[in-house]
Order: sequence, then structure tokens, then C-alpha cells
Amino acid sequence: MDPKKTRGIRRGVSLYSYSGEYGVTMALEDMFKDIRDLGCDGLEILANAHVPGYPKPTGAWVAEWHRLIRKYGLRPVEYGHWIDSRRYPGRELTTEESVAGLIVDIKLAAKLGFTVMRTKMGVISDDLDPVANWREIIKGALPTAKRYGVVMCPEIHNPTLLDSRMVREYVDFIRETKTKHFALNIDFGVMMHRTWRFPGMSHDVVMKYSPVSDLKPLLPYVAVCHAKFYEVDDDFNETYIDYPAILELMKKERWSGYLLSEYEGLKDQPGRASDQLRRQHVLMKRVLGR
Amino acid sequence: MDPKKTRGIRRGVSLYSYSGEYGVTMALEDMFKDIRDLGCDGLEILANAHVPGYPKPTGAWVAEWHRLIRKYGLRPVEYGHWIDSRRYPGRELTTEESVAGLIVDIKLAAKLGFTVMRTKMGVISDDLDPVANWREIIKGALPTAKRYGVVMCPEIHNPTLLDSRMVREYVDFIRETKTKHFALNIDFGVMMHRTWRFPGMSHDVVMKYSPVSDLKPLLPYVAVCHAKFYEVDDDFNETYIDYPAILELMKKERWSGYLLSEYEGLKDQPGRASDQLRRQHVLMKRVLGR
Amino acid sequence: MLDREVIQSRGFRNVAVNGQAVGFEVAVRLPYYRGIWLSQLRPGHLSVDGEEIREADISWIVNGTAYPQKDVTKHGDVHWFLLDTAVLSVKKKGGLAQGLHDVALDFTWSASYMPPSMDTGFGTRPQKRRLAIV
Amino acid sequence: MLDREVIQSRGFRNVAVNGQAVGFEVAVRLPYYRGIWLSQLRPGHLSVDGEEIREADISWIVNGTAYPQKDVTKHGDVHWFLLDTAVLSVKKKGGLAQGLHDVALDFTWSASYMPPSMDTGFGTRPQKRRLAIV
Ligand SMILES: [Mn+2]
Ligand SMILES: [Mn+2]
Repeated sequence: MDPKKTRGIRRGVSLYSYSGEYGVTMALEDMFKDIRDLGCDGLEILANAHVPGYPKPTGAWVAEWHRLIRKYGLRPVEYGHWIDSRRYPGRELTTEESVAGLIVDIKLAAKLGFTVMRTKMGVISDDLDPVANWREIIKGALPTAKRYGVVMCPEIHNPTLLDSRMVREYVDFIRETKTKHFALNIDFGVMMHRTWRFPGMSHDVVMKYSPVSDLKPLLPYVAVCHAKFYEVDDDFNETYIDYPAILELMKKERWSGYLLSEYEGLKDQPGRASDQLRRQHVLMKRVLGR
Repeated sequence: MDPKKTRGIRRGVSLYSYSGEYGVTMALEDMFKDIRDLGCDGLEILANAHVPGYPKPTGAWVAEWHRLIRKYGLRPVEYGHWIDSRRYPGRELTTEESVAGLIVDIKLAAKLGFTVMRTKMGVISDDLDPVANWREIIKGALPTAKRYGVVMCPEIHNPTLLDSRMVREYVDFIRETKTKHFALNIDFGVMMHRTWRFPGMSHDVVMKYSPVSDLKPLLPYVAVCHAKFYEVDDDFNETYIDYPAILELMKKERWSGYLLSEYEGLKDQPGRASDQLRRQHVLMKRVLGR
Repeated sequence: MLDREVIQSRGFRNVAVNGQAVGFEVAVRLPYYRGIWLSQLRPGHLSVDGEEIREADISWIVNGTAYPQKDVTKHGDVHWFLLDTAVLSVKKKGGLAQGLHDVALDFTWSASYMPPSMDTGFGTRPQKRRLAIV
Repeated sequence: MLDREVIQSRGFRNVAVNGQAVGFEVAVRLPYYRGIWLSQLRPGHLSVDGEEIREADISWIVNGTAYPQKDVTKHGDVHWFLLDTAVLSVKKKGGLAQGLHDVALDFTWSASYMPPSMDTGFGTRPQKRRLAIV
């Protein structure tokens, strides 16, 4: 299943949302039950958080994975993983090492039924510029991505802006290579118009953000979105991100694919992530109509 | 294994201790790990809390049970269960119904490897007098208990006193029938010299208690004990029950069997039961020498 | 794992037949330390947004089977295991509106090992939770 | 499930060889949202009852294998899975006395997706817990 071929905008959840509960008050199956209860089917995992034995899970675990996916009627959408370029102190991973790790992840993603990968690359600047050899790394893995039917996506995350050199370079790469196996993951946090104050922080960090309209020209290159959110109030408004504006634009542009909820608010109070996810899905359903 | 034949006084834990955590922050295997970490092996379960599908668990679950028991080197000691005499509103269970239920539990206890049963009978008075037909019920189940190698035990629990008509009647029954399949479970709470104030209670309930010396004549009839406790302080003193006096008496009398910890203090703070159990086992090890 | 609260977040949803909402469900856990026979259960009151639900409209789903609330005490052979939720299934034309609702309920159960005067002394605390119908 | 605290209650114990205590162990969880390669780990300080433990006496046990603390950054092929505890295994003649001890420790790890200036910005909070050796 290529999410870009799935008609319309669909809802899902990144298990990242439960990171304050996972292993402490929730196991994998609890999160699956929660997602099913939202009336959606899209799923993102973080490979090295949710696959025991990563990067080589046992066959028994893989079978159990598929049993649970079927049992709860879920669809593995996005496989979150990292190329840890600073894996060893004092030197950067070589292109060959990076490609080798990426290929391991591509095969594992496909084995678990995923079609999109959130390929987090190493960063070399405060502006989140990726490693200088990112093109070589991605090119080295494209044949494998094609063979296994997955799309690798860098994540466009704040403080990066939608209208920026970095994003233009990713788009240029897609155009030049004409590949269908590299695309964008847009994290809605790039359009956060009010700054979230992390608990314990004494003052707001002022962050630049992109107007929603800057999303429009990128949509043809977007395979999946992180529906980042912090706090949905009792009237189903997200306090930091203008969901109606974003979703109306995506509807109008007839974008197709999954919005994967990424709860980034307070995480240490059991039950809060689940409640906030329910509220956010009410908000999304109201705009999307389903 | 007949615990009465196990040499000396041994330590163990009733899973009741974790009832504020079980299903919320701890699963069965977590409790097993905790107990193993105390350096002891004795285990009590509550059948209708810890056996999924009770009273008819699947064969797969029973196999998993034995795998976990082996993995953590535990010994199933006591199977806690109830004869719910008021199972139906408006009438008491008949002797036949009670015996039938008891036989189901005896077989399940034996299947899971238990040798002692904490057989909680229905109560008909504020003094905790058991149902009038308790002798008939127990007699009806004795042949099955013998066949399956288990000892049924009523629990002597506060406000019952050790030196009381009720306890004398149980002892008389054991003597008269000469059975090895009915004995006593003494809950140390009967010797609680200070009254525990449940959270939310505005005043102490004044309760009578037994002097430790009253335990001595009963010891030959005691198959197992509930090492009830509420709060062990930083100096390893139990605030409500005189552990050194009780354990020194039992050592002196050369009692053999398991002391199963039953934590009855504050349960809604994650980690507190585990910490209190560790402290109580320090306290017991110091007196018992192991 | 289960929510510590008696009223569970998961399982609060409308029930549809042929696309039409005919009621809603809310799941509860047993705030006790062991399971019970269904006949030990003593249902109390259930209200949503302050509106009391009639007993005739409530069924309890235990182990996948629905029992009308008025009949639960007849089922001495059905065991509600401690780690399983029971689902209160409520008949209500159109279900509940999408959005937040205040759910309140209480129930007790018989404990034969307590003196008869304290038979249903457990679980009398009213339970309340604000939950979203998605 | 794991304790929410980084320092786990389970696993705090003396280690004996031929009946003689030769050290102790304390288990920690990774206060992060994903697992790490052992080479990403940056061990900090470990003290018991205010007494600092020398690095040479500490090994980290991950997936059942012990790695001397000074060597952890060499092991880029060993993965510390998020739900597994790592055990700090400490050489100490006679182990720790039975009773309560104040354990304090900290560690960080490299996160390549953060700017290099924030590479080890996670996990810098010191962890403390009072635990009993049984
Ligand atoms: Mn994101
Ligand atoms: Mn007891």
C-alpha cells in the first residue's frame, strides 16, 4: 500500500505520542488498542523503541507483530528510524556505513509491512543542516528502497522553515532523480504560531515559524505528515498550531496520505496522552469529515 | 512438596501485596521478578486475580505459568481462594454447591503446583464466625484434598483472636478428624499492637489483638502464615507488628514453613509496595538469619 | 495496562447498527483485588452529563456476552476476571454527540468473607470522568 | 513494567563469587524515547552513600554481556533496547551492607539529529534513589 495512492486524508498515530507511558504504564498492545479506539488505522513506530531485538527481531516477534496488526485492524504506515552519524565519538559515519545501516532498516521496515520511512539524518549545524553526504547516502539506498517498496523521508521539523534552502534542496533532489522513493515528512510543528514552553523552562524560546500557505507548493512532495500537537482544549482547539487552516488547505489541494498524530505536550501524567489524542482526533474529524 | 516438611522458616510473598500495581503498573512476570529479587522463592496467588480464565484457564496459560515459575525459580506455596457463600443474593450456597466449588479449586491449585490453600469461607457474624456448615463443607472436600496433596486452611484474621472459640473449634476439628489436609493460616495482623489508620479514616478503630505468646500452642496446627505488614521504617522496624518477638518464638518452637508477605500499607503510590517488601525482608532475614 | 481510574478511557464510543448510532459503551475495571462472579455484582447508577440512564437500557458485557443489568445477579457461573474490563452497553437512539461528556457511575459487590453487615462495603465511591467521544 | 524512575528498584543486589560478595549491581532504564547504540552512551558519575565509584570498577551489562565503562563507546554494534534495563556492575570487596543506601548517578548519550552543540543534551539530570540491599 502506497499511502500516496490511498484516496484522501487519513488519520493515524505515531507511538512516539505515548513515550511517557510506554514501558511504564503501557505495552505495545495497549497502544494498538488505543489507536483502534480512535477509529483510525495509521501507525508509526520508532524502530529502536518498539521492535525488541532491534535491528534483528526474532521470527516469533515478527509473527506476533503481524498478529497484533491484524487483530486491531491497523496499517503500518511509517517506520521511524535514525542514521546516527555521530554513532562513534570523534568521527562521522562514512557514506558506506550509513548506507549499510539504512539498508538494514529498509528491509526491516518492509518485513513489518511499512511503506514510508521517517529517515532521520545526522545534523551538522544549529539550523539542522543534514550531513554533507546526504545525497550519496540516499542514492546508495534508493535501489533497495525501490526493491522493497518504501519511501524514505527526511522530517521537516522546526526550527527549519518550509520556505528554506534545505527544503528546496530536498525538492530539487526529488525532481532531479525523478525518484518515487524519497519524499518529505512535514512535522506540523514548523507552523507552530505560539511557542510551547517545556515544563521547567523559565522563559519562552522565540522560534520562527512558517505560514500555512508555505505548505501548498510542497504538498506534491509530501508522503506523510507528523500531526504534531501540544494541547487541545475543551473546545477542541489546538492552542499552538492552526489545525483548521492546515487541514482545509490540504483538503483543497486534494492531498492524500496519513496524518500521524505526534503528541508533544505533558507526558508524565498517566492517561493524558490518550485523552489528548482523543481530543485531537475529534478536531481532525471535524475538519476532515471522517 | 509439603511446606511442613521443608526444614526451617522460609520467606515468600503473597501477590496480594501488589494489588495497587497489578494490571496498572505491573504484570504477573514483574511481580515474579520482584520476588526473586528478594532472595526468596515462596509464592501465594489469589486464584481469581492471577489466573486468567479462572476457574478454567487455557492449557497454554498453564504451560506459561510453569515456564515462569521455573524461569524465576519460584515455588507455588499457597493458592488463595474463596467460597463465596453469598454468591447469590437472598440465599446461602448449599453444602453441595460449596463442596463442588472447593473441588474445582483443589484441582486447579494442584495443577499449578500449589500445596497449601487459603480457603476463605463465608462469614455470618461480626466476629467472623464461618458458615454453620463449614465442617460438612471441609469434610466433603477432604478426600479430594488428600488425593491432590493439598492442605486447606482457614485464615485466622483480625478481629479474630488466637485464643478464641473459633480457633479452638478449628483445632478440635483437626484433632478429631486426624486430617493432614486441614490446618491454619495465621495472619500476623491478629497480633497487631497498634491500629493502622486507613487513609481517609478520621479516627482509629480500636481493635483487640492477641499477645504473641498465644501463637505458641497453635503452631503445631499452622501450615503457613501471612506475614502481614503495614510500614517498615528506615531502621527496619515494623511499626504495627512486633516481628522480632513473633519470629523468635517461631524459631524457638522450630516451626517450619513459609511466611508469605502481605503488604497492607499505602498501595496507590507506584514502587512503594516493592520498597516496603524489600525492607520487610531485610527485617525478616535479620531475625531468621537467611 | 489498565487506567488506574475505574472508568476507562479506551472503549468510550458509540455503537452503530447499519450506520445508525443506537447507543454507546463505556468500559470499567473492577477496583478490587480479585475477580468476582457476576452474581456478586450490585450495579448502582450511571449518568452522562448529569442525565440518569434507566436500568432497562443498560447491559453489562462480560467475557464478550451482554447481560441485562437487572439480570446480573442470576449469573453465578460467569466470572469477571480482575484484569478484564466490563463494558456498560447503553441503548440510546443516536448515541452520544461527538465531544466531551461527563460520565458518572458507581457499583458495589458482595464479599462473603466480610460480616453480613458489611457485605457490599467495597466500591461504594462514586466514579466520575470526563471523556471524549471521537 | 519498569519503574518510572531511572534507577530501578529490582536488581539492586550484591554479587557473590563462591559465597563471597565481590561487588554489587544496580539497574537503570533509559530515560529516552528510543534505544541507543552502546557507543552513543556517555557514562557520568556513580556514587553510593556519597562515595564516588572509580570508573575502573564499573562495567555496564547490556543484553547479558558486561562492557568495562571506559570501553562502551567502542561498541557501535550493541543495541540497548528502550525497554531493557542496563546493569551497572561494580567491583567492591564485600559488596554493600544489608540495608538502605543512597544511590546517585547520571549519564547522557549522543543524539546525532540534534545540532552538534546539543549532542549530549539529553539525560543530564542527576538521578538519586534510596534503595535496600536485602
Ligand atoms: Mn515529528
Ligand atoms: Mn491475610
